[in-house]
Amino acid sequence: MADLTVKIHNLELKNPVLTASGTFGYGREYDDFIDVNDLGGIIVKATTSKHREGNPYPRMAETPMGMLNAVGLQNKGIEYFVREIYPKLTEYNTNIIANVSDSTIEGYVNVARKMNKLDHIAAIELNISCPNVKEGGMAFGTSCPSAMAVTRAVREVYDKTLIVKLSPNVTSITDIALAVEEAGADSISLINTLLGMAIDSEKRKPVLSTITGGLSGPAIKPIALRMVWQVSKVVKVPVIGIGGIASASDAIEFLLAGASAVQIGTSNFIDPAITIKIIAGIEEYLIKHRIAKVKELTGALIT
Amino acid sequence: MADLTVKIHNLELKNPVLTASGTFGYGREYDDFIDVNDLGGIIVKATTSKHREGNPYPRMAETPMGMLNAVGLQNKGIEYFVREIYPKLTEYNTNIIANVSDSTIEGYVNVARKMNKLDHIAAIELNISCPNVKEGGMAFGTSCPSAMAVTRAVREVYDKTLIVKLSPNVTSITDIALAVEEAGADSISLINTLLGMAIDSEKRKPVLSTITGGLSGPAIKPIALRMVWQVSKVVKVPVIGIGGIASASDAIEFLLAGASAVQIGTSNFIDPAITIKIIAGIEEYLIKHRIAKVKELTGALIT
Amino acid sequence: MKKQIAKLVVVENTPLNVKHNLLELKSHSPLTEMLPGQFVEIKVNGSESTYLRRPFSIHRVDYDKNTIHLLIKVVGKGTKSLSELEAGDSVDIIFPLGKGFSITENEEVLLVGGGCGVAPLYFLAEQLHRNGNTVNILIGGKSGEDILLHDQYKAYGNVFISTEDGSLGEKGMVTAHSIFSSHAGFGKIYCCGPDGMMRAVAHYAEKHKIPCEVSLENTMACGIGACLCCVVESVQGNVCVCTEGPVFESSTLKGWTVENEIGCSLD
Amino acid sequence: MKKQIAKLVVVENTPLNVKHNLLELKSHSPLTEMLPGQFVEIKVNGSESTYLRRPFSIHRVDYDKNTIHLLIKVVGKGTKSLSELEAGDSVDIIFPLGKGFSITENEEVLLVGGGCGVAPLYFLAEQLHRNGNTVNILIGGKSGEDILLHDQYKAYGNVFISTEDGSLGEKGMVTAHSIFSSHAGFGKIYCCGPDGMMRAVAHYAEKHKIPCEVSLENTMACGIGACLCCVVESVQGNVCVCTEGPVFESSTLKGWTVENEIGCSLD
Ligand SMILES: Cc1cc2nc3c(=O)[nH]c(=O)nc-3n(C[C@H](O)[C@H](O)[C@H](O)COP(=O)(O)OP(=O)(O)OC[C@H]3O[C@@H](n4cnc5c(N)ncnc54)[C@H](O)[C@@H]3O)c2cc1C
Ligand SMILES: Cc1cc2nc3c(=O)[nH]c(=O)nc-3n(C[C@H](O)[C@H](O)[C@H](O)COP(=O)(O)OP(=O)(O)OC[C@H]3O[C@@H](n4cnc5c(N)ncnc54)[C@H](O)[C@@H]3O)c2cc1C
Ligand SMILES: Cc1cc2nc3c(=O)[nH]c(=O)nc-3n(C[C@H](O)[C@H](O)[C@H](O)COP(=O)(O)O)c2cc1C
Ligand SMILES: Cc1cc2nc3c(=O)[nH]c(=O)nc-3n(C[C@H](O)[C@H](O)[C@H](O)COP(=O)(O)O)c2cc1C
Ligand code: FES
Ligand code: FES
Repeated sequence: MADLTVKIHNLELKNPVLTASGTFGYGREYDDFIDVNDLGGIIVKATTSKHREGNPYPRMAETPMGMLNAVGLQNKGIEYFVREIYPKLTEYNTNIIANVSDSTIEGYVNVARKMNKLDHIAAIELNISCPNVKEGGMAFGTSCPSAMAVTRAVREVYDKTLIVKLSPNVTSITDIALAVEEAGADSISLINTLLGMAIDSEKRKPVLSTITGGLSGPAIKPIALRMVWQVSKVVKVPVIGIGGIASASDAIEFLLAGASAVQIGTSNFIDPAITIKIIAGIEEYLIKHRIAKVKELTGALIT
Repeated sequence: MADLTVKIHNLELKNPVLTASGTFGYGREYDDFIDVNDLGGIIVKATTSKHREGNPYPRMAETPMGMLNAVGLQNKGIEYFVREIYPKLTEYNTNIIANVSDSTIEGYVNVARKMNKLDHIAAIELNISCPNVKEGGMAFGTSCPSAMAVTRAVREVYDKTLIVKLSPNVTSITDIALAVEEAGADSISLINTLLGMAIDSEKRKPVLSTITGGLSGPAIKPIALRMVWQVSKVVKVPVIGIGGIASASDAIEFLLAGASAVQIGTSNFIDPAITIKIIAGIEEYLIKHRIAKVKELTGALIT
Repeated sequence: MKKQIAKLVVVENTPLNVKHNLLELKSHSPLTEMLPGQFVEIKVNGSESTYLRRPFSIHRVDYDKNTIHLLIKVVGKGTKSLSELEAGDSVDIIFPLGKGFSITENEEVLLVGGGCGVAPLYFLAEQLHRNGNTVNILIGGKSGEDILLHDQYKAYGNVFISTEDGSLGEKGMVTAHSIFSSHAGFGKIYCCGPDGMMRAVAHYAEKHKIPCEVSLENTMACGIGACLCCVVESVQGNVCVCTEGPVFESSTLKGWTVENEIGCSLD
Repeated sequence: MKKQIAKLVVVENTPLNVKHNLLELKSHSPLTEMLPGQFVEIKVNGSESTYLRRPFSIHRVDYDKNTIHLLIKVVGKGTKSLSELEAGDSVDIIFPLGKGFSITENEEVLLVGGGCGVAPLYFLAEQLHRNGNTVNILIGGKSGEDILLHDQYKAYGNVFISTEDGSLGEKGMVTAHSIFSSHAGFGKIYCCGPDGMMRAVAHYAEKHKIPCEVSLENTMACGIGACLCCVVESVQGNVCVCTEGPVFESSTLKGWTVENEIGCSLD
């Protein structure tokens, strides 16, 4: 048996497979299909300071080997999270990571401060990359000063592992990565969705109520892989790879490119049991290639 | 019969369907499949100041509904172009547009100056967005000052229609678009390829000799469509849409988003007769929707 | 009712007309209990342009044969591909999903289906009949050939038909059918079809103080409540059609209980 | 030879062994003239992960029946999908592509094929035989079951076989076969197979001053010279395998005429 454990700063994962925020609900949506405890961890749907209704319907468009979403951070806010959702999450026996979003630095700080008090929240992932909200969101993740400002502010109130999730909609992903690392990120996850658009040519209208939305799925994998490779070469903190992962082979590509762990997003919609298959596939690969520890794959690309 | 003609600055196109540079050779590669003269125009393979061997093999990787290429501007240089290729191009009875690339401003200017003297070259497309060369290329297209500098320099020596082709690998595509418009572009075409990467997990090696390459094909369509929509809202010059177009419906989506014409790239590899089918499909659409002129579709998105 | 991912085998794929197919899928293990109004999510194989699963209502369940029937209307690439399945092919399917219709007892009920909206009504009529209700089934369509399998409902209730061109049953929109004026005392109305039709029926129900359940069709990415893409505005804010629905009491949907503007009104 | 896009119909798909299939495709219109060594590009339908066309050598052309035969080795999703085609299915294909082998006359020639590299050799042997050559065909593989259809070549020449495990023909690498030491006076060598094997054969040919043609397999996006993805370094710089090849005189390829380092040498 191969050793699948990895470490993201203080976080010990039983295997490198996490689920991406917004694609795995709060875990229980998948209880019928898999044992969620078998995962390295789950990153739950974004939590904001206040209750948010999200964007109007339609929020989804299918694209070639991908999809656009414009959910817009629908959630009941941090108070409700602490009161109603958190107690259920504590029943899981794996790492629970909260995805923290907002429109203002104060908002982020408010959510992070409250998450800091929750024992069973092992880490937070700062979402400075949501393309589906009018204010804040992606705007924080597309300039170095604002990415640093929000990371610093949250760092001051958050003691545990702080992951910062980057937006791919930038000229230089390495600049942003270095900025948030300097500002105190313990780990960097990437990528969030790429800003895209879909049009219904017969109706002559945008498909999404918000006109543009976030592109995810296998279509974006080559871009995500490139960014993970670029970022992991320049930062010292562990990198978590996200974007279009649909198989063990995809996951291994991200590890080779420099990621210490991966997140599975849209693929959960196609196959709700995909995460477990990917974990099994990684183990098979390690055995086949006689590699003792999955850690050895990180950055092991031969160039 | 619907009116398919469009105008890009001084350029009269019999229909809005052009072929994307680097995917259509010099036209003759497609002579067996279609009558190239039926196209609105063809944009030929990039020409640089000097002969270039391009990048080593392998230069291609298939990705989900797309491909990565790392050709790296292989061409025999402007002198050879003028002497050997241009005479053959003059035999076509449609618009021939040259794609001008290089690593230095002097190089671009040299090519543009020589193209300016060729009667049958109706326009040039300035490629400041090639991700596959070490120097220059995309670097020019990812910052406003450098995009302006190269556009201005070429504008001084080039009298006919000057199209500038943008890179999607930027934080704000509208900033770059406005910069090149101010610097004298008569039209803006977008998008070139997105920087991506592919890894062979079994060999633990990058698939491409250059590690990263340019992503094209249907996978990138949502991103291209979004950028065309954003840019056409802010610039006054006509916009040419490129990126993953594989059907008449795709082409119409780009027109609705604000493009005056479109370029078909990677789809030519899947179906060498796709361009003609797209032209026929656009005409059918116009008739079905009782639209007299294709021009009326440009920017006609109902939002 | 635990959701499951399963490979079912096509027993039969019967073309009903040029646009509709009836697909019978067999499970090797005994089928779990399902409710009328619940749906399945199918992975369409073999098409590069159908990335996401496609949702379909459960048309009929045959617990003896261990089969599920789906009624499929060809509208795009995914449904085209499904309509070409052959006996013996296997289908990757997630089921049962969503909340079904609530089955009342010993009442006179009206079921209204328009177009492909009839899909869940067979299963529903069967269950209502079994629970002692007097079942009236009104089916509408553009033309006679759009009225699918109407004979099969006769075992469970009275069938009424309306077509816009009058080629079968009463002529006119389904919402103009005489049953709405001739009958009055329905204990419950169930409705499934185009948005405008459902709103008109819901409005009729509201006016006559009859409880009314409608089955919605939103675009879905996951079908299991994970993506929040399929929301509808309820009186309590945005809720997911795939988990809180697809069946809703029409009175809980925002904007459904006021006079609708679609011009499809019943009075 | 004008290139064309056509829909051909599968006449027969014969599994040769667990990894190889022989596909016979029929054209409705008379087939254009083709040369041994030329190839086709097939659009693989029905798989979301096969976006680009797949190139295959022309194994055999039957001008009487208007069919093309392809020999397909299953290595990934595209070839898997092709191996599952059934009689009656139609295939979207572009052909004929590239430059074929040059057909010498009235000489003694050697054809060397390794693995699936035998694909173009049948067509080649047939044409060489027709042009009055004495044809020797050497086929190599890992084991007896990898040696495909060797009987069919007997009509056109002498067949020699080598397998690494000795289960058929001589034991050893194909490049170690005794024909290389026993025969000397080949007028020409044609070779198609793994890179290492072709280089070794090319080196042998160079030493013995025998003209040698090899058929290369690069990854291709377009197959018609438009994308410049399929280059190989020739003595004149990068050239496209899909238009300047896939068949090259080994002496025109850069790095092919020096002792190769792959350890597959013949002497
Ligand atoms: C709960 C539910 C039950 C349904 N039951 C049935 C049924 O029993 N029989 C039947 O024929 N159809 C039913 N539909 C509609 C069916 O899901 C769509 O017609 C189908 O997804 C279209 O796929 P396509 O690839 O053919 O079309 P495309 O137009 O190619 O689909 C493109 C995208 O739009 C989505 N989409 C398109 N139309 C619809 C629609 N009307 N509803 C939801 N998503 C859509 C697709 O899922 C896909 O993501 C149901 C939908 C829902 C939500
Ligand atoms: C001129 C030429 C002639 C060929 N003739 C034959 C033949 O007669 N019989 C046969 O079985 N195979 C032949 N091949 C190889 C065949 O094209 C590949 O095996 C096939 O494309 C693999 O596709 P896949 O989807 O099964 O594999 P995947 O691994 O899924 O393919 C992924 C990508 O890599 C490319 N690729 C993978 N392997 C090769 C390869 N060896 N050569 C070129 N591209 C590759 C594919 O085209 C695709 O873009 C030939 C290749 C060339 C270039
Ligand atoms: C429907 C949907 C909702 C999402 N919501 C969030 C979110 O709330 N917070 C966040 O950081 N990312 C969110 N994402 C982005 C994903 O976590 C992930 O970064 C992205 O989808 C790319 O990965 P994938 O291609 O594997 O899906 C969402 C993605 C989808 C498809
Ligand atoms: C093989 C290949 C070569 C290309 N070469 C060039 C080039 O020389 N100059 C250029 O401006 N763009 C080049 N491009 C980019 C295309 O012109 C086009 O912008 C891009 O492929 C997106 O369009 P598509 O998705 O329709 O292919 C090339 C693209 C491909 C796939
Ligand atoms: S479709 Fe994903 S939540 Fe309903
Ligand atoms: S495959 Fe495109 S040039 Fe050869």
